[in-house]
Amino acid sequence: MEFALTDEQRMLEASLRDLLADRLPMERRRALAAEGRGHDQQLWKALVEQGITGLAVPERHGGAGLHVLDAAVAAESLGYHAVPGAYAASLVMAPLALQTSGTEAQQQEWLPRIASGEVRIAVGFAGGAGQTGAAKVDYDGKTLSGRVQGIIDGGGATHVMIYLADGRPAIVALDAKGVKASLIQGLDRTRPLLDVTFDGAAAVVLSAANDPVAARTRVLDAGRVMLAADTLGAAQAMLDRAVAFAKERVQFGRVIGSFQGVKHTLADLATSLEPCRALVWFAAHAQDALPEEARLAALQAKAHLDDVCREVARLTTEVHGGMGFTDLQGLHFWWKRIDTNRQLLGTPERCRHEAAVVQGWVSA
Amino acid sequence: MEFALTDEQRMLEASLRDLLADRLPMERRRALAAEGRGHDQQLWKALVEQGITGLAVPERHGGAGLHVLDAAVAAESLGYHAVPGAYAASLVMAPLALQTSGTEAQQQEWLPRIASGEVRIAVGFAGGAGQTGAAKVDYDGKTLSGRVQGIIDGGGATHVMIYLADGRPAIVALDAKGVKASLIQGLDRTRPLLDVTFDGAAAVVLSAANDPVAARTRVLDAGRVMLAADTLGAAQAMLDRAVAFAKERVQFGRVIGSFQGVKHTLADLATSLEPCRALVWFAAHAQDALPEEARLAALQAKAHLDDVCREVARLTTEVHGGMGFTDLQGLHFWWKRIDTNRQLLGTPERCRHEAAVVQGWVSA
Amino acid sequence: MDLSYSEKYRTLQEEVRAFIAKHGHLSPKPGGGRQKPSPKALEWQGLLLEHGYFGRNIPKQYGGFGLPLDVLELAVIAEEISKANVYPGIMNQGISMFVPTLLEVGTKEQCERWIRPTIRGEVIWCQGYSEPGSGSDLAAAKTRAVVENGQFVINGQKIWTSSAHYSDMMFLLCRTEPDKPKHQGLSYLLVPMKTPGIEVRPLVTMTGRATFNETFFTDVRIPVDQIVMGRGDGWHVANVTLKYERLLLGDANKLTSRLARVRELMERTTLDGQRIMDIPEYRDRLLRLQGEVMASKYHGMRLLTEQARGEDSGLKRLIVKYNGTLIGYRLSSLAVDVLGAAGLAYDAKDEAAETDEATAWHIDNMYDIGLMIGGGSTNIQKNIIGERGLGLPREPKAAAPAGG
Amino acid sequence: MDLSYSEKYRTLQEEVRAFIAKHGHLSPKPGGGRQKPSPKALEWQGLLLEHGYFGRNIPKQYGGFGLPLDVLELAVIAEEISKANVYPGIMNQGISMFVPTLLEVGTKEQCERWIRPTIRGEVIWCQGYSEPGSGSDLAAAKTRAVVENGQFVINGQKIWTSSAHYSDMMFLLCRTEPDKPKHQGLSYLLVPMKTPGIEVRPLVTMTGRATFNETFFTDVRIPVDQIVMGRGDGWHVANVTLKYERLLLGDANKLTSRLARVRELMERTTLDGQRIMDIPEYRDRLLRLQGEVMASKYHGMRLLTEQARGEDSGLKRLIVKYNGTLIGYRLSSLAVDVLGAAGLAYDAKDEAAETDEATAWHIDNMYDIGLMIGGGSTNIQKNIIGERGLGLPREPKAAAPAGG
Repeated sequence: MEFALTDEQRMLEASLRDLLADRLPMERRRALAAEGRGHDQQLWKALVEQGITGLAVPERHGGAGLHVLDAAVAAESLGYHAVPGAYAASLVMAPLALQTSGTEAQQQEWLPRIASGEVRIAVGFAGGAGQTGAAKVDYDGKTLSGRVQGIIDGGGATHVMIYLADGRPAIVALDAKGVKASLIQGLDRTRPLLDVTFDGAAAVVLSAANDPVAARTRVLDAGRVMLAADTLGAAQAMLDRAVAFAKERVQFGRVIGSFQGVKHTLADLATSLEPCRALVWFAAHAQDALPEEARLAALQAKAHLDDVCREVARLTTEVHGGMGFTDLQGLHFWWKRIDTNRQLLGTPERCRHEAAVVQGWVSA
Repeated sequence: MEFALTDEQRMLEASLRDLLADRLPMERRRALAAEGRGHDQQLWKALVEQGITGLAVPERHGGAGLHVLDAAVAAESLGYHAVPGAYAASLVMAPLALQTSGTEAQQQEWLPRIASGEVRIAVGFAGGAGQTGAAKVDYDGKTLSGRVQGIIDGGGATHVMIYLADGRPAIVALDAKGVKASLIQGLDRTRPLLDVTFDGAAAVVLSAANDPVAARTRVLDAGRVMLAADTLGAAQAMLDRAVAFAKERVQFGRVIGSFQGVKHTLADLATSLEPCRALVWFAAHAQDALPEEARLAALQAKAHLDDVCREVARLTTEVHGGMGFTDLQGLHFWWKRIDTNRQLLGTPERCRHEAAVVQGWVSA
Repeated sequence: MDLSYSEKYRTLQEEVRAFIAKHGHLSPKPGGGRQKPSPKALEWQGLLLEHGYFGRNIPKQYGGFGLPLDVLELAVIAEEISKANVYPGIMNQGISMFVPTLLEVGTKEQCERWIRPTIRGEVIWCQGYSEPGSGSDLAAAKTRAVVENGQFVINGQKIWTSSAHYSDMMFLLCRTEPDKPKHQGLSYLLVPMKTPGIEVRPLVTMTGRATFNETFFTDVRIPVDQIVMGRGDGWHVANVTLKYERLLLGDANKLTSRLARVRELMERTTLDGQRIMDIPEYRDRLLRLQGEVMASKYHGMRLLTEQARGEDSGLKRLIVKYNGTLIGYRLSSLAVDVLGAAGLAYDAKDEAAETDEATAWHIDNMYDIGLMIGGGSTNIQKNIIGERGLGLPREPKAAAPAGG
Repeated sequence: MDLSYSEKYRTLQEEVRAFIAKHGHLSPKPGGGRQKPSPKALEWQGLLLEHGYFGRNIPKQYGGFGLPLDVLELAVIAEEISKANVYPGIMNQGISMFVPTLLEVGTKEQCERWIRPTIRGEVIWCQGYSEPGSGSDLAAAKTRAVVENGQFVINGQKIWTSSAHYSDMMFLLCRTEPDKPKHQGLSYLLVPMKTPGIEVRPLVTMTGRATFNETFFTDVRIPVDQIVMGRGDGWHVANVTLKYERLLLGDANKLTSRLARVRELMERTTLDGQRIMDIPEYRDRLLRLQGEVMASKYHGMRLLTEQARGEDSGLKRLIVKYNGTLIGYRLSSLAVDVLGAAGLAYDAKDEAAETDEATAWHIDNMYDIGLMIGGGSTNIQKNIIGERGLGLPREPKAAAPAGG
């Protein structure tokens, strides 16, 4: 019984955090957010070198062949540093989709290019993922028509993968004919979403899954765990900053962290946030190792993290006083990241309802 | 525009509180709770003299002919003093039921005896009130058979009024043949509920209402407002005591109310509790004066008060430390009263759902 | 309990309606945030003042309408203006905070000089209280003014000066008596913003917009008589001003209309083909908030009645802002969740910020965080509620010296 | 991450199962609250000790099993005992707090004298810490002991002595050096409860049951060597004891099984003919709590792993009790609401308290309030989390003298 990260996972985390602390000071993050492209070639190259792009790609396709838990460890670090750019969809969901729904030839074609960082696939859903917005495409056997909003990892995407209503994913190149893609300048300017209208766009459909809906569910749940892990990292960053601020800031002749008003607020947040890490770890582990618990854990992790971390985001901002509300501290990058993750792949309300269905507490 | 109590209402409140402060010291309340009969003839006599039994009875039947708001003002005071004995059902719901569903002769028969304090009618529902437990009776045109739990104001009751499934209330004497009534020793030993099994018991049915279901709803809503007002009084009593305690109790060389941990808790409770009073007043006023707003206001008042005051009950007990957990302080009488009110005539979950239906937000 | 208006107020109601029917077309569009009043707004302001729908209780000699305070009249006027969706008049810190401060502690000369142009919108004021090092601890202000040749010479920095970039004047809290104890060393000066040595830099907030500023003072010179009350009285004057800030009611009308907007949003937004209002987990959140909003609304009516009677509402008044801000935040959070993924599009920079529904809700949601922080943090508000409202003792004085 | 047990633990698992298969019929019924162990319980306790399923890590010379600490072994044993629903052994303040305290700071003679009978259930201890005037401020204890003729003479009053009415001994924190500063004037004495001058009065709680007591001391005389460590060391010893109290994990298993019980209750209870599980507003509350319980459960597994490795869990450990108590309260509150009006029947006095479902849930719900208060109030727990867990500075010392 070892409920803990392995040494390898700790090393992955440490090296990733070192890299990000070095390459992504606040000014750089702010500049990238101002650009709003959600992609930085220099940072991307560094992440490729770190092996992030190949984490979820099998070794035989040029990746590291790691598990969802490894990917979650990386996601938490990316959230902790509010990293601009693609991850959950392009580097976890898309490779998993190829493995669960692609033929060997399709995997051979796409996975090595994902691992090398050459191809970045944004992922969207034509319904069923618990998101608002346009979500309808028709596939005529060759081409795709329709519109999907809220496509994740739009920044720097070369392709888009859309899950059809029947559970099969279709891949379309963003520079293909019949594709009109808008990078949405959103609340979180470090990770823009895509809004794509298809008008007879050539698509590659992955049809190798025996049960395409179940395969889609696996990808959705893996995505939920990644968002939960990212939110965890972001909330932890905010809490760490608030604690540090409370130890330095003096008001009324005292360090503000010595006031129970501030101290108890931070204690409450730490009390609700710390157990979240174990929930995220378990949910990630379950995706690979405990199929019977995987669904419930992913849904509850997404729902619980979204709710706990929204409170962390609000109250850590409040602890910073006026400075928390300015752009100067940059706290808002994390605030917006947490809020954005919440709206993707199902809000807490939606995830909890699905958790009830999964457990047979209520019929769908 | 006067959103305030009238001078008469203030006087009613003041004299009632004076009386109760005088007649109901903690030892007396404790003794009555130990007896568990939910009725004290001496206290009842004093309340009759004060005119409480006739508040909701029209003047022509020997009462004061006052409105639901007056009754709510009295309910708040009774809750503030955690008064053992009948009120919401016997002195507000039953007289209202007689007025809305009884013939002139029936009113003439019953109302004066309610006003004089001679008759005390406990009220229960054969379904539709949002309560758990047995709630089914058959009426064969003359007699009642079946069982109803959770009948309110069981203490000292002479009769019981059961609302049939069709919305008509039926009155049965508790000493009649075919009636097996158990006074339930409950969480709140000052106001026991009744559990009654009927086996061909003679019943008087009130059939004069054009729309019996609507008439029942009015009675139910008036009952909800009374419970909300009672809960408000009880929570206010707990908060007042916690504030007083926090000003006196010394720990770590300081009055505990000077610690932000305690001060902010009490400030939070006051902030959520104080606006509740206006909501209760409005809901009570609406029952008579604003029929279009009456339903929503009653349901929201019940739900909101139940939720806010449960937190007040928990945290004011905590502020008292260990003493709050003992019987010595007697705080628990209010705690139990608030929890009991919550379970009667619909919990917050049930009331809010009905509020959604009433507003057409969702179909029943 | 009587929720109808008496004859007197119904007459006023009719008057206001007639005024709006006749002049309403001259009104600028309501809303639009903080900016220098347009010529159209100034003209409309003149009309309001002339009819007593603005400055109704300010003495005539200072440009007001000179009637005694009657909060129900004010409520009737506000209600009609809100219903007709016309511009309620210019609202800024000069009008809501500085003018009542002058009326309470200013000299007759100061009142004569400043009130009329301020309420007419011709002179715009900004507030110079907070400093980077003293957000909630205002009395720790470090910006200094020393007297040289019959002038105050000011050096230092203020933050959160919301309208500084287009203001004509600032009321400034600064340290003039450095040798005196913390609270006795401050003065309340009136500073023309065009004075050489003042630099205003925009302060971008988390919304991405620059609605606030930092203001820097380098050897800024003003005459020594540009002061309210005397030297060392600054803390007293500032507290008079803050009292009026806290008296600004958390607006229950705003919560009611916000609730209605969320409800409407839930009725027309769909999630996987289902109306969000039909999803019980969302609906329950709305219903919980409806309970809160109703309680706040009726509480506001209760306060209005007490105010009309000249009663001191004490605790009841102190809780309003804190309570209202939190409910407002929870409402905007629900709206943000209802909008969901499709509502994440956000562009606060251009016109869209005013017209795009999603952006507007997100701005509101973040601004609500700012409101919890601004005007005394939540912790300070809870202290005030606990101490002034419930009579709990203050925190014992810290041994360490003041400052910081 | 590997959630399976290795060979060593699977072997132990098999052993425990075999033990239960063979001896399980001798076990008393688990639960039953605080009472003096029955002969059956004492016999079972002996069996557990003999097999090392109790006192596993206590030295053999003191009556234990003498194995080095391995928390996974303890977890395996606890798990099997819980699954089989047999009695886990006697648990009281003597065993969980006093024994580890003696092992850490007691003399060899004290260990030899007290540990064996204590863990065998033959000597029952109660804790004499809290006083009516000092609930959370334990160091302010006023109960005094003065030395006269080679004896301590004790006068004063203790409260919350949970098992005092059937205890043999008390570990007592009292003031022996009144001239020394607050924290240095205390001693930790061992007092036989049969000593003349001790009066135990039951303390009825809000549940209506007398599970606690007040204990009064009037000229109670004990030998001066009945002391752990020296005079004036009482605060240190008491803190060792409190450390072990805080180490008692908020039991995540308890939350998991409580969640399951509420779920089952919701599936069979109806409201106006509808299954409560089918009413979304209730179901959503259960789902929210499920998220909390899952996080707590996996957090507990993480802690167990760290403990097995001998790592210092710091903050992660400090939050467990506060977090678990609040979730437990919310679960019992939901159960109370599901039971609703029909569940208001309550009789805590007789046997029904153990067997009646509604009464049991109400007692749990009230007891959860007591748990939040007991063992250091919520405020103190938050201070500890903030100060020891997050490194925030302590409250500045009050100017006023200690005491109270």
